[in-house]
Amino acid sequence: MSAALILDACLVLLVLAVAVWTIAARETFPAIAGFVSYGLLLAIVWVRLSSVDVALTEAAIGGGATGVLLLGAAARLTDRAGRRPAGIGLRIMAGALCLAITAALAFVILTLPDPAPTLAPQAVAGLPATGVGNPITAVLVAYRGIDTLLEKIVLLLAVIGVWCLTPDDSWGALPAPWGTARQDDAIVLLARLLAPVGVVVGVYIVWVGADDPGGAFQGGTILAAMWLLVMMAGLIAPLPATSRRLRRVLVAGPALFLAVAFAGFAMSGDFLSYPPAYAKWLIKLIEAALTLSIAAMVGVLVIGPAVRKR
Amino acid sequence: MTAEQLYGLCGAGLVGLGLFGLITAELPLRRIVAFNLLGGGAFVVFGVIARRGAAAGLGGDPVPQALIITGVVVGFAATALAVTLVRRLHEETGTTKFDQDELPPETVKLSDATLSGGNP
Amino acid sequence: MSLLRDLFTVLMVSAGGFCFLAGTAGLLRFPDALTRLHALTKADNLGLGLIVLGLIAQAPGPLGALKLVAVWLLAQLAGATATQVLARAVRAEGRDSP
Amino acid sequence: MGEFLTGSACFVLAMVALGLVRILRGPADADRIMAPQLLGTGGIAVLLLLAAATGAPAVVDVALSLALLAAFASVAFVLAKGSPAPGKADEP
Repeated sequence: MSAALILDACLVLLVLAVAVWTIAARETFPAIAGFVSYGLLLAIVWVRLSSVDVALTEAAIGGGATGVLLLGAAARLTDRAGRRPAGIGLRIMAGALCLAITAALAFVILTLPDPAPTLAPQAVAGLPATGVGNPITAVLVAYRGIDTLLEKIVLLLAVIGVWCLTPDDSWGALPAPWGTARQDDAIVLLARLLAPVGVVVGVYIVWVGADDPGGAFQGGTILAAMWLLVMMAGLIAPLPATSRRLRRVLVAGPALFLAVAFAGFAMSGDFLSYPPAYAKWLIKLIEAALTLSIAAMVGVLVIGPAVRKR
Repeated sequence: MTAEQLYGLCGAGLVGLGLFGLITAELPLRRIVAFNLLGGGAFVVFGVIARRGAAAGLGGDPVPQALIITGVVVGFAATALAVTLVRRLHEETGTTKFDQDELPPETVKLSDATLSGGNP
Repeated sequence: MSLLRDLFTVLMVSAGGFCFLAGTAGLLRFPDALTRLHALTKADNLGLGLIVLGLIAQAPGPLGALKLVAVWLLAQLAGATATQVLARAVRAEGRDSP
Repeated sequence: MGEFLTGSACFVLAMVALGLVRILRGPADADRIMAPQLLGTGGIAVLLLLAAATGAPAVVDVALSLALLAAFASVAFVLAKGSPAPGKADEP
């Protein structure tokens, strides 16, 4: 038995144990501490599955955005689980159903066809036409560009949905996701030291995304985390939903993507097709604009709407 | 057993656990957490399929890997929207439980709440 | 030369692993949150530093080595801040519920 | 060398697992929020060891992201706890 397989077994057991804890914990807060740990462990799982791009996404989302979102919500929602949890009958039925689904999935996993079907050769064969070296970036922005375009629109819709939940009398007010607590000097120091480094790392992750693991979403999420950190330290105020500057940044990326997609009709005769001569630069331009928009969208989604003044 | 099968079984277990939590959890926030756990398991199963497709010098099939990234992004957007909904519900009614019988009498009932948030 | 480099890596990574062992022993044995916080952020960061030192010898180039050091410095900053704010939270929690 | 580094990663992961079990059991919430911190440091060590063991330099970038975000959970926890919950006034 090799060291690698022992490592994999340890990791799988640990992930499953943390998942059981997250589901079984009685109080909400321990469950969320478990869930944040689960996200960080999944980043290692992705590295073991040779999906470094996904590992970067999971680390940025699981370690930063989701944790801040859920911890903030857990502190504010004051209700606790009631005296009587779900009935024993329901639990047994749910348990049986879930066991059946797990067993079916396990059966599928163990009987997957061999050799496995793959699109990797086709993805690599098309790389020269796109000018980028990372096949995942090529899939995201070129081969399946329509998915990525719609995904950004889903993010925008979520932002609109979150803003729609502002109470009428608070429309235009500043969101105050962390109350108006006094500045904590340790957090201020962290923000002052970390934010500039984090911005550089975020831009770096986007830049290398053209040829190595990385990309707009991973880098944008890190930028969003830095924006959140500076706001958490109280160094800058959150922007209100009515801010025109914020709205411009939010739509800049999707709008540019859409414009290039339509320009494809004129330049090379089809929606979302890049003329080969400029493909690399168009993709980089779209990625740069998307990064800024993603940073703004993730930030707004975590901050949430303005709440009613009491 | 190969490492891929190990992770695949792990993903299958996570899907089952997440679904169990989604059905049995009492508080909406816990259901959101369970739903994300389920999503993570589904992504791992899909990631195993990507890993098995390793060819042409790549560590895995890039198409499912890119789809997983899209899935993570959409999952995050849905989570943020759900958390905001639950927070707003709590702001209006002081609770996030849907079971009206369990509410203490002085709590505003959902039906009476001014969910529109309009001025009186 | 390569053998000497590998020996250095083995020594440093083993020492780092020992620090993680010490940190976990502290987590398991120490009686309260403040001392556990101490074990967590001191021993583990030292362990990470030793592992980074050992891996620098295996790094592909000076830039790769620099990135490893950057990771360690960032982890130090995160560890120092988290300890500070968590320790305050522990003290506040203790005051609320004696 | 690769086998030794993978074995070391396995050892560090086992230590993290033991610590995680202790931390998640509490008793205080401040104990539990040390879990992301522990996984931050330990996870970075595991990732760096794996990057060297498998010769995949891009994995170092994942460790870099984890290091950037390692303090986030603790900071968010302290801020969330520090501000009074607006819903509390409604409760009897």
